[in-house]
Amino acid sequence: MKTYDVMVIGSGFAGMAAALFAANRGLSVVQTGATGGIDFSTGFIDLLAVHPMAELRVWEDPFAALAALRRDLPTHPYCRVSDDEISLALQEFTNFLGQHGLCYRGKAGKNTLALTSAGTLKPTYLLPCTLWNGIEALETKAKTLIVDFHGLKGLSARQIAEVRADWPDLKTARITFPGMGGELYPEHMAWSLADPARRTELAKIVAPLAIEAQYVGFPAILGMTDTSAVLRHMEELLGRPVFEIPTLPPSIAGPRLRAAFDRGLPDLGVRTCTQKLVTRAGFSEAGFHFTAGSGSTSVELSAQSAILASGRFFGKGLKADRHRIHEAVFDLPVTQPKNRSGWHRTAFFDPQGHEVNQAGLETDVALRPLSADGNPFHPRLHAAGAILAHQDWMRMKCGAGLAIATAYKAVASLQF
Amino acid sequence: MSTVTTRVLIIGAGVTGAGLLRDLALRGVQALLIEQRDVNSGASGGNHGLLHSGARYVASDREAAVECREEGEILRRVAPQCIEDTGGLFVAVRGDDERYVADFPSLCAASGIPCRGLDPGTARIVEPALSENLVAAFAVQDGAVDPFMLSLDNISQGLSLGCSMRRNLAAVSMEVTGRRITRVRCRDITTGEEVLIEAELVINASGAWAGLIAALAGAHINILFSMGSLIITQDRIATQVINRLRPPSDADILVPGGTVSILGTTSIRVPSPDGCRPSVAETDRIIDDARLMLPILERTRYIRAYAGVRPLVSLGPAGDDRAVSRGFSLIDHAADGVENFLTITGGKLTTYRLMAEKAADLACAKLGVSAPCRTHTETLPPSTLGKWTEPGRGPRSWVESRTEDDIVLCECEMVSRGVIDSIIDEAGAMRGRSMIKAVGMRSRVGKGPCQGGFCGPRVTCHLYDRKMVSGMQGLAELKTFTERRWRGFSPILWGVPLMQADLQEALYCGAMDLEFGPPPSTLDEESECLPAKEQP
Amino acid sequence: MDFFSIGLTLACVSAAGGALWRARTWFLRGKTFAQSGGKGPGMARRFVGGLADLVLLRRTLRHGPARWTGHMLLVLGFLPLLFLHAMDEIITRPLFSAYEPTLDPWQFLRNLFGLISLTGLVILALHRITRLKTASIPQDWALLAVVGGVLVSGFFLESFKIMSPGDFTRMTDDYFPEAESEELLALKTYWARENGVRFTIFLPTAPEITELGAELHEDRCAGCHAPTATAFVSRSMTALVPSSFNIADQGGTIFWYLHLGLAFTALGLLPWGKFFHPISTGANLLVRGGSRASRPGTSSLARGLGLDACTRCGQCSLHCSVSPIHKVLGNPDILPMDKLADLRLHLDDRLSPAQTASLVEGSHICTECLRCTQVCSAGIDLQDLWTASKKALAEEGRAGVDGEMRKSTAAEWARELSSRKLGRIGSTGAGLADRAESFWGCVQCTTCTGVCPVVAVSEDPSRDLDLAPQQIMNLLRMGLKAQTLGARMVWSCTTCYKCQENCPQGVPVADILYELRQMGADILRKKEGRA
Amino acid sequence: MKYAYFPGCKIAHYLPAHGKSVEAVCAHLGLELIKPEFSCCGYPVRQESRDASVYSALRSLALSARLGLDLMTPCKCCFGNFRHALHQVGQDEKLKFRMKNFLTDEGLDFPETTSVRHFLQVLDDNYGLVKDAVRRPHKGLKVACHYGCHALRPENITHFDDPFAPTIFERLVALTGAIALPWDLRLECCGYPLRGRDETISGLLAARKMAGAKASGADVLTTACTYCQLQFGAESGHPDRSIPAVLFSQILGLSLGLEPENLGIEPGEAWVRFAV
Repeated sequence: MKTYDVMVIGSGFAGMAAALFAANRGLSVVQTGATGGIDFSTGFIDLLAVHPMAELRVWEDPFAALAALRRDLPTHPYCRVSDDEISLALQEFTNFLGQHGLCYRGKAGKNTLALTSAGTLKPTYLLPCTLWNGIEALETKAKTLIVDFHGLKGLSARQIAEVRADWPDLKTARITFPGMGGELYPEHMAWSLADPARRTELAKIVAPLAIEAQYVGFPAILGMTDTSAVLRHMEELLGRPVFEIPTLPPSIAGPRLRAAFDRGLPDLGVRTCTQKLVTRAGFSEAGFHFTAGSGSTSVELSAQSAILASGRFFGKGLKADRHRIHEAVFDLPVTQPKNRSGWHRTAFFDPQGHEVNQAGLETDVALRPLSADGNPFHPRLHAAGAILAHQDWMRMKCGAGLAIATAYKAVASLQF
Repeated sequence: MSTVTTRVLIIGAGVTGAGLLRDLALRGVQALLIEQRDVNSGASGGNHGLLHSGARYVASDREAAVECREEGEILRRVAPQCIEDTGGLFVAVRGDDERYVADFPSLCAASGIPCRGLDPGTARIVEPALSENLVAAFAVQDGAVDPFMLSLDNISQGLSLGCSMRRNLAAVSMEVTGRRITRVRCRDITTGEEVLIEAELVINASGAWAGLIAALAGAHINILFSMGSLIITQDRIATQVINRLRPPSDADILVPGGTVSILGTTSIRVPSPDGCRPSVAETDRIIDDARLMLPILERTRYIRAYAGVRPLVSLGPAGDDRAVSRGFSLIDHAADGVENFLTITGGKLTTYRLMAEKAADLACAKLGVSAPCRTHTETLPPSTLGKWTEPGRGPRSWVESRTEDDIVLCECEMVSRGVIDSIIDEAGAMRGRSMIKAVGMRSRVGKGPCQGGFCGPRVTCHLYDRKMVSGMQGLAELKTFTERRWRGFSPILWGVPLMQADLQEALYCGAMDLEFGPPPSTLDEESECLPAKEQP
Repeated sequence: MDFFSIGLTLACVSAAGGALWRARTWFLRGKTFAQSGGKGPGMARRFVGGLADLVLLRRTLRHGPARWTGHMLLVLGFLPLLFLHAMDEIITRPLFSAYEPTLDPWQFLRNLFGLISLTGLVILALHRITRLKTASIPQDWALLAVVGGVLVSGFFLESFKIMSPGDFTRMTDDYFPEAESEELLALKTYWARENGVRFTIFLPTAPEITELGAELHEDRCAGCHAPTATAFVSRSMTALVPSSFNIADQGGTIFWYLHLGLAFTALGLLPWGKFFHPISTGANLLVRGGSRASRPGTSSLARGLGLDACTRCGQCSLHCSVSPIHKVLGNPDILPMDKLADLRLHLDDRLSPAQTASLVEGSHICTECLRCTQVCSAGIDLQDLWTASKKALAEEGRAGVDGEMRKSTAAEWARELSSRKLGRIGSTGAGLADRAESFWGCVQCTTCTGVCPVVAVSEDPSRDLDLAPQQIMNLLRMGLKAQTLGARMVWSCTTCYKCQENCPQGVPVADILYELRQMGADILRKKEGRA
Repeated sequence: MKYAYFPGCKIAHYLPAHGKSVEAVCAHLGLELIKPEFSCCGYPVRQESRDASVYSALRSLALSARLGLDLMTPCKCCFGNFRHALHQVGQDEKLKFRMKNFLTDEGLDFPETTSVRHFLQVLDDNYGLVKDAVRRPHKGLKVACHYGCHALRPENITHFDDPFAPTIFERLVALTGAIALPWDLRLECCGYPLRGRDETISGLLAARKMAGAKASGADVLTTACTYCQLQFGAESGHPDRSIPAVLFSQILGLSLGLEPENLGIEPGEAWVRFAV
């Protein structure tokens, strides 16, 4: 049986990044993971925007924020990666996405405030180019029309306009999506816009409403995998810059990323075993032996080293029963509050965030998970992404960035 | 500042106040019902929704047992729409008190409560979820009642007979001159407007808050607060009510509520009726205990927990001798020097009608009204107000008779936009601090597995589209709603619910940054103890 | 009018009339089907092929020697008997002036052909008993019985005639009236010894008397009577009757009636069921022109003929691709042989609603694999009949489970079914849809609907599909199965499994939709009185 | 190599070319195909009865088990249903018991050992063999691979290839010298299962896929499943077939140097000109 150089467990941002980085370095890679990872992403690549959480302090310069964070929180996973590594990681990652039709953009060394489906502004570092015109429109408070659709739940242009009282020239219109009725789902709308004729129909409806506007914003439905082409076409048809507003996950941001990796990773020689969760993990000095999936269809995989990027609870990297939190694959020790009473705070929106979100794996400098005795669990087992302890990606706005950076570091620290 | 005049003022729109409004209305007495928050936001909304057969009390409180039996029969007759006549089982497992088991049938007989013995095997065929360690089982006539529908139907008949009601109107002070309450000063908690109410007679039906209200008139009631927590399972684990066959204790009862089951309860002394919430520790205690009777409870998925506060009127100097029954307390405050002031509190959901009847009798005696009570004979007309609170009703009517392009906004419980619109239109101005919360209280929105995670933002969008909210208000109300759900959600977060919460925070904070921006309304925080009504 | 002419007349009338009626159905039944244009192979090739199939029974040969030999022997033996023996007055005598049934070669040949056909018949009977017992119905046995009866009774008739002293006396009275008593005695002696007539009186054995007998025989009888020994079967059968019995005369009479009676019955029954197959099947073989494939161009007459050509040989059902399904569901109409029979009845409007329902199920379970058409020894284009009838049934509004479910809206089904108990509440259920665990994982993300290609292409999902996948899952979670069963989403699911594969929480969405369809089928089966 | 060959029901009458080309290719590669008289795979009746479907599948599996051979089918639906049947009996002891009784009735043993392979898997198993056998590689034939749902999903039952990023089909196409283009809808459903049930949606699904394949710049859409081919091919009678659908066995056959007529390729099939 073939022994791979590295086994990547997980298919979220961290897992995909780890597989990509390892493959780019000429390593033979096998990857397992379930849907529910990358598929639920918002598409934003946050780096770091909030610190300290309790003060809800928002930083414009993520690297300044990183410096402060490294000073205040010595256990935070970001303390394991340098700014250079972060930059290189993000570059390599977004280059790959670019090659597969997903262009990303941001302000060098600065966070950008992006419009969310709720109308709130979210600080992030890199964002899909299809959103970029929206940033300009927002920053210049330009005359802008935001369109939404009958039957598309969870995105109200009117809400955005109400919440963005600071943007008086923001106008809204609710229209019927051509060729579809009743309840609409972003993915289906996006697929249907693969057909240029459908785009023309859409533009015909929007054009008369957009006469005043300098920019036109749509919910994120402009194409599935050929987004930039669809966007360009809509701009031609409407004669003005067009942008997308992300809808609530599961939005099409996830499937877009998934498609890019499903296409790109096999091309790089990565063997993927999607929907096969690791059911047994054995290891020796020599390396690892995994059983992925169960029953007659399970597969045996061996690898010299492994990167654990299996995410948190929704990603199935961590499991919680009524009493404890467990790590799903190796049952590694998980840093966590004494008992369940300590997991969550009494207020959902408590600015300090919930303790349970800081639970996770302790690692050494090479991101190797530690066993109870404080030594690395295995010399060639590394961890990356949300499963790491002492971080709250949701509140600190560091999800994708942390995942990609730690994946980069984990791959860089692989030794053979 | 406006002034309202009414013959009788009822404070507290729990099920007792609602029943009282109807009782008086049927006797031709005009009354006004005020409620500081919303219907059933007290213990009336924070209980099992169990229509007692009485069997639970056969050993501890025979009088209460008989009351339950009689009232149960009456309610089945006059308010069938609010009752699911599930029947019930009393079951004992290995290790339970065998003497109690042995005495049970004769005790039931003594209180005239029908009770049929089953062999454990049969019981487990009827209810497969029951434990293999079953040693005894008896069938009784328990049922499930929808307290929210019950209150709303009572109120709506009261209104139809010329009485009136105001929500979000809190009594803040009372002017007492010459042994009479002349005026009650109230504040609208939504608008802050002051309202003066002049009434011939004031009836305090504010349940756990009765002591605080009585104090406004200088009267004193010695009330102890006992908090009880309950948990809701995602599935209807049993078709019937399942009671633990032992002296009344914690985690004894599992009541089916449409498509879910409700497990409880506990009893903890708390200093005040406000600010209480179910805790992780209590939730675990309930499960650890009840799983002996129903092992599935260890594995099954839970939706949320909630708590209610029972008012226990202690045998203090104040008017115990006048108490009609140990089940509940009817107090004439003449003894405290206030002639036109009554308090009715304590009791059980099952006996709410009797409490209303007794209070109304006394009130009528004081008012010199001779009309007799009719609530035990007159059937309670079903109203549209309460119908969307019944689990499974939304989806059924949506599938069977939906209008074109009426889309579903709450996926878990399949509450459609049309239903939400009808609720918004009825709720009108009396929205409280959060329109979406008012909607949640009158429908299944936010009651399903997602606990508002997905339906919250969707309904909020709709409220903006309908111009019910503007500016940041919608977001603030969404956050208020979320915090309200969180109270019940946070104690059951392990396994899948934890994933659900993980996903919700990723949406709210990871994607929408809702931890920024307007804070949730805190007024709810300090004053509301109970989650929106949960039972069928 | 005597027995013979009455019997014959009746038989002929019934045969002729019935044959016409049968032929009529060929025209009527075929008409029900839509025509499908198309050209088959050329006329000439088809005729040759058809003839070859007919004469050499090529198709039957494909199923092994037994049935073929049986048929061949029966036909080779029976046809000569029919023409030369049964119809001797019309055919044999005019052709051969010297014809006498008691002269050779006729007497010998009659026995020979009789024996040949009897052998064939026995082979066929054995084959049916061993291979086709289960598939056989009374008329299969009836045909064997009647034909066998005719043959056997014929032999008995002859052997009794041989033994009959009565016949001997009648003959001598007619052709040797002037005989002296000792001459008669001599002749009797000779016939008793040489030709096996059984006299009750004592017969002398003196050589001079036998010589006289021989002379008299040569002189008086030999002209019309070959030695009965050449009737080798019948003569040897006389051994079956113990010499002590003197029942030859009565026996003769009985078997005369039996033999003719059976022959007339056979003739009369000719148009009835399988008795007709020598004709209908023959005709069909000719029309099919030797083709083993299914021809689109089949005309309605050819279809009518095909419907009528089944010999119930059972080969189609033995080889049917969906026989395992028949084994499980037990509906006889799943197998071709019975389906064809019921299809005929359906076309003649003689099926009860329940039977029709079974036929519809059978018709829809057929996978049109062509196998029955290839193995059919009657050369029936079953493939064409199946597809055509499936189409016709659909046009009558009998489009199978799917069609039935689509007749009512989701709402109507919900109302009809909500009264029933469609599975248990709680965590212990028969199927995935009943098991609460199936839905514990669901976090309401609606991914299943997001990836559904059916929802994606439908113009207005809530209108065209009633429910989206995640809505079905939610209804089932709440135990509202009745509300889901009629939803077109359930019936228009293309079973691509994207929902199940994409579900982050492992909810078996597609398997559950499958289960709902199976449940719908089950409900209909019960409703339509099928078990 | 020796396989029990399960053509499935539709080939004989509706798609003889598939059987012809698959058999020709296997013969050429020296893969011996044994042909017992199989019954239906049970896929069609799966809509109506679980037991009937599972039993149909098991009976055929039992037949190939008796021959001691793996079962090979060129149809994705047959493949999928065989895998499902095995999964079902693996999950449900009661079902397995019922099935065993049926089998015993017919004098068959429960197929404990037999494994099911799809034609593409068999080719992939013999990758080297095929590679060396290619004589006339295609020059510049651009194909869009259609994977076919029932083999691909659910992976934990069918165990065919990665359900989101499969590579087997492209790998094999590359062997023939043709170019497999990436396209968005390659894993989507052909819509055949809705034939005669919901023609509208069935047609829309097919049209959407063919349009997608066309847009990807492919010369042909290639299938490796009887049903899919029936849905996309000339046999479908589909009005707007924007791109020719070709059986992979034919594409491969040509590259092996087999004559078109031996692969059931009708004279004058337009796509062949791309192939040479």
